[in-house]
Amino acid sequence: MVDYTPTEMMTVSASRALKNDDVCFVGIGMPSAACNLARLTHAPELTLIYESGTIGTKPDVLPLSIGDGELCETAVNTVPVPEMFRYWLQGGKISVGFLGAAQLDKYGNINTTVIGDYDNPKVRLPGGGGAPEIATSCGEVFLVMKQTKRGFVEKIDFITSLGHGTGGNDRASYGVDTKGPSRLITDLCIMEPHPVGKQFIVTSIHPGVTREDIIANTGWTVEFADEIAQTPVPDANELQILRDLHARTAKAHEGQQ
Amino acid sequence: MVDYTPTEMMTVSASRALKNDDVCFVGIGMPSAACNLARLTHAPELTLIYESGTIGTKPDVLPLSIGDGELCETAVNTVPVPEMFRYWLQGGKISVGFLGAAQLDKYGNINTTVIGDYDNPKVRLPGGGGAPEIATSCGEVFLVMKQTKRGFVEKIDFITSLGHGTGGNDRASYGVDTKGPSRLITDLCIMEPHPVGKQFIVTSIHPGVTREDIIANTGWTVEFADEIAQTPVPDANELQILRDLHARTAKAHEGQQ
Amino acid sequence: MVARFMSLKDAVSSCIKDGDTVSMEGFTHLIPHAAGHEVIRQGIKDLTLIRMTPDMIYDQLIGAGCAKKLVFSWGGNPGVGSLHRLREAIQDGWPHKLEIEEHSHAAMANAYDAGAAGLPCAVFKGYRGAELPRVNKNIKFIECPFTGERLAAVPAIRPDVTVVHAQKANKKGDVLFEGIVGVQKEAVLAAKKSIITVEEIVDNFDDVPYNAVMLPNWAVTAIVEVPGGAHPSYAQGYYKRDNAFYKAWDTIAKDRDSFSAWINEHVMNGGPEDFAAKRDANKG
Amino acid sequence: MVARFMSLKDAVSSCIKDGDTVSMEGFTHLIPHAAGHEVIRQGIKDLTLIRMTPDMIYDQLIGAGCAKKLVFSWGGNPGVGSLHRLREAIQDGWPHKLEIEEHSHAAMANAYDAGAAGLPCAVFKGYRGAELPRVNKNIKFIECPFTGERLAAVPAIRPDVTVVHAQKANKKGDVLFEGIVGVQKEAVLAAKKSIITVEEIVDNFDDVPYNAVMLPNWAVTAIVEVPGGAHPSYAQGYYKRDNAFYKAWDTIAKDRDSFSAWINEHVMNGGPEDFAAKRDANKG
Repeated sequence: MVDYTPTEMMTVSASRALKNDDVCFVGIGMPSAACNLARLTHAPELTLIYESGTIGTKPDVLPLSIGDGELCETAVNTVPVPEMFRYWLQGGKISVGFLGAAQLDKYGNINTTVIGDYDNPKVRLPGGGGAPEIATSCGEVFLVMKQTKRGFVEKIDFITSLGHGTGGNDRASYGVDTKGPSRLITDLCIMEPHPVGKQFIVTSIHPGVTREDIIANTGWTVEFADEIAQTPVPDANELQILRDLHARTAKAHEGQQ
Repeated sequence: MVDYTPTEMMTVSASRALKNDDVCFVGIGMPSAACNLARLTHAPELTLIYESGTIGTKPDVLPLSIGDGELCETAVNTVPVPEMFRYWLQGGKISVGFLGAAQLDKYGNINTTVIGDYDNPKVRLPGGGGAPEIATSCGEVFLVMKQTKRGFVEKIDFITSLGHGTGGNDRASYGVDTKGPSRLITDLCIMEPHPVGKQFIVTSIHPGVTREDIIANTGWTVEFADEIAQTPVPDANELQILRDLHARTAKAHEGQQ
Repeated sequence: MVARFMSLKDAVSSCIKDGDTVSMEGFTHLIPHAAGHEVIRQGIKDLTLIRMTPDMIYDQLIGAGCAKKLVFSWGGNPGVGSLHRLREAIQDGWPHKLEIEEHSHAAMANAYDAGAAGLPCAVFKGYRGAELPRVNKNIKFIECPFTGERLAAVPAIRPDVTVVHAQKANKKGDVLFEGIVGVQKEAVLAAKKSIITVEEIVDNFDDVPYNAVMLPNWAVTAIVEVPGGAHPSYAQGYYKRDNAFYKAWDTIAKDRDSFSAWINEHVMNGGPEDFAAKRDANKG
Repeated sequence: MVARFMSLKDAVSSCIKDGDTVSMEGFTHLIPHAAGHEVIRQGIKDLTLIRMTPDMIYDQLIGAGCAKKLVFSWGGNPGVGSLHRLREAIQDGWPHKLEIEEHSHAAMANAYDAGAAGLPCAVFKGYRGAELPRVNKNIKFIECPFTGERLAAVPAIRPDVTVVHAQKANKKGDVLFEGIVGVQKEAVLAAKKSIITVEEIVDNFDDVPYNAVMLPNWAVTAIVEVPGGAHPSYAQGYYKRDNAFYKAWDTIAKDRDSFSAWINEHVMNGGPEDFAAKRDANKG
């Protein structure tokens, strides 16, 4: 068996959630690595869309920003940003939105705005960017995020982007008819929303991780499914491709002056 | 002195209304001939825009439709039709709209929709096309039309496009802050709106035309300005260029099968 | 679902059914004439036809009895005159009564844009002082919540099927439009299904500029190669508009019998393969 | 009025004055860094800065004390982390308090679109279940007059001045954008005045495709040739994004003194001519 890090486990698990015929709106950072890994392994026809307007991009290295030149050079087409948000995202053309978060609650509501009070923040975060509408306009949303008590909280400080709201049918009460967060992939486990209550429940645990590890790193009361799978470990091919991707990326981003 | 037809007189007079730095939204037919004549004579930098999305076009022959290939091939840029109507026309970027009409009243309100009742029309005309918004979004509107009692009527059967409404400040009451019809060029004369009442008054009469001719061909009570100019006749150069343009056009449109 | 390459017959029969709302767009350029003929040949009925500039092909569909309703903003033969079949359908109810919903170009361009953008309606500065709002209940007015300005609103256009013609598809099924692109991209994105006829299918789009007007294969339903399929409209880079035929149409369509004879000879007894010769004849 | 070719110094001093609302756009690509530096050098104050993705150049303008207010939707150093000058201005009021108006990308993209389109507001399916409407009074909701659907509305963006960078102008002053074109065209069309810095001025655009992303000369106020003027952002076809410098900025900007020293050396004692060397260094 190959050695891997928890982050690699998370990235590989996240990549496996994507299907070959998905059209995926890619958030920067962890989502970008997972989406490109999927494209380079089991989902070669996966369509990746970045909010900079690049449609069907196939970057050889991970972009540092959402608008690096590689994204455009390898895309099927590059459109203006208003068109991206109007025709493609709001127009309902995207099957999956892949997002990260600074703070998350058990209903998959996302905070990337502020820690503390909005008007007198303890930490001012970058803000919502594309996420508020990615979260509501994509067919479903996958979340990927390292699991910590600070990040996985009972109540987020600011609802930047809607998940399942207060649970149950609350999401629909905003006139939103998309599925919302359907999977949360962390470095410890995979969670999926309860079919009725919509709170996240642990459905798969990564090898070597205990239930206590998950509880210790979660700010809400963790629920476990009746039957819990063990997440399949990354295979050698996935790890090799992921590591090569990161190596190419590091080289490309340091190589300039 | 060179011989010319009343239509040539009208086209040349209309062309002279355009300035070199105008950006002109061109209606098909008579306006197109006048606008291209202006471009080929005194206003070489005149920007012509057709609703098909062609910006800054310089066709060598008059287009039969508003979307002939020459318009695109000779344009600075060709944009999608929604962009044309949204960013360029509604966005207030066009200084002059050049329109024709089937029926016109003395306030420059235009009918190109129906003769008779809308639901049981005597004659169904093509409809408004771009005109309703050209009439309100362009800085000012020039009208060009052969003068007849059937066309120049006291009350038009349908207000396809707003002129000065019921006169005075009526146009502004619709939230419209553009100038509206500022000149009406016919085969007999030139009319301009009264500064206060906004009804058209004859300000220039073409050579060889009498006041009686104008009155006989107008369905409303004609008003004449205190001082009336005689419209300068087409010069030899204008006529030559206009005739060459028509000859090239006829050849191009018949040459295909 | 990725676009499928099909015959024109299969594309039309699998995508369009009686009673559908269909948009065949093309702003003078790239009008899908071959596809329109196929709809007539298949005898599809009760269509609600949408188009900014219904011209010859809609005149043919209406005269052939395919249409129940027309949504439009300018119905004429550009530079020539009236559409006699459209006019007779409205004025005399031949071959049967035609319901109309009439807009301005700005309204329809905005309504296609709104349809592509997934909005229920388009909001724009339109119809100010114009009379169409009196006769079209699908024109309403709202107030800007910030300035109080009165703005026109029309429902978004969401066709069941959009049919357009483009210059090229590549082997993956991505589609390229060049020149006067009209509202074609919006019309496809606004529709549930789409049929794209193209002049040719090429291996790849490696030489296509970054910001070309395109549709990726997963945004399109069916692709059909029909060389010359826009004739007597044109395809920039392939053949010119057959202006002489647009003029000739005025005579053909003026009379019911000559119209029916033309449809019989050129449509009912014709096929998409006839268009290639027309393309060659208009290359110059 | 047709665009005028000017020096960067004259373009900034003639177009931008204290208290103006200014948009310097660029979605990672084509960010007008040279022009931003000129604004700092001229000591222009009390600006309301608008931008979807304020990054390094707005961090510099804010840290240098040019800004009174920021309208934005994502304020970070992409892939690197926080903008320290922006963060300190918000959290600690240094060099002075910064007012913020915060939106989502979709809201701002729609607001630029509405500004270009001459509308008072943008209407879109946005902010559903999100909390920004609680803290931003410029987010309201209206109802679709046909379906009753609740839609978000934000005021159109109408800057006094928009500043963008493009690849090329021709000698007539028409401007060409290629690659990731962001909201630049909309931002220029929405503004009262515009400054466009370009990589080069070419004789003509004869080889430019029909449907390129362009601005005709009469839609632009001032054009300035500044080779490398987007560095450390990039110009597709000319030089790459200097990702290493974006990472280095994190260290430079973290500390007030090192920030001020950098501004002094590279901005106050620099000029637009310095950018050509940076372009050459990032060609690879």
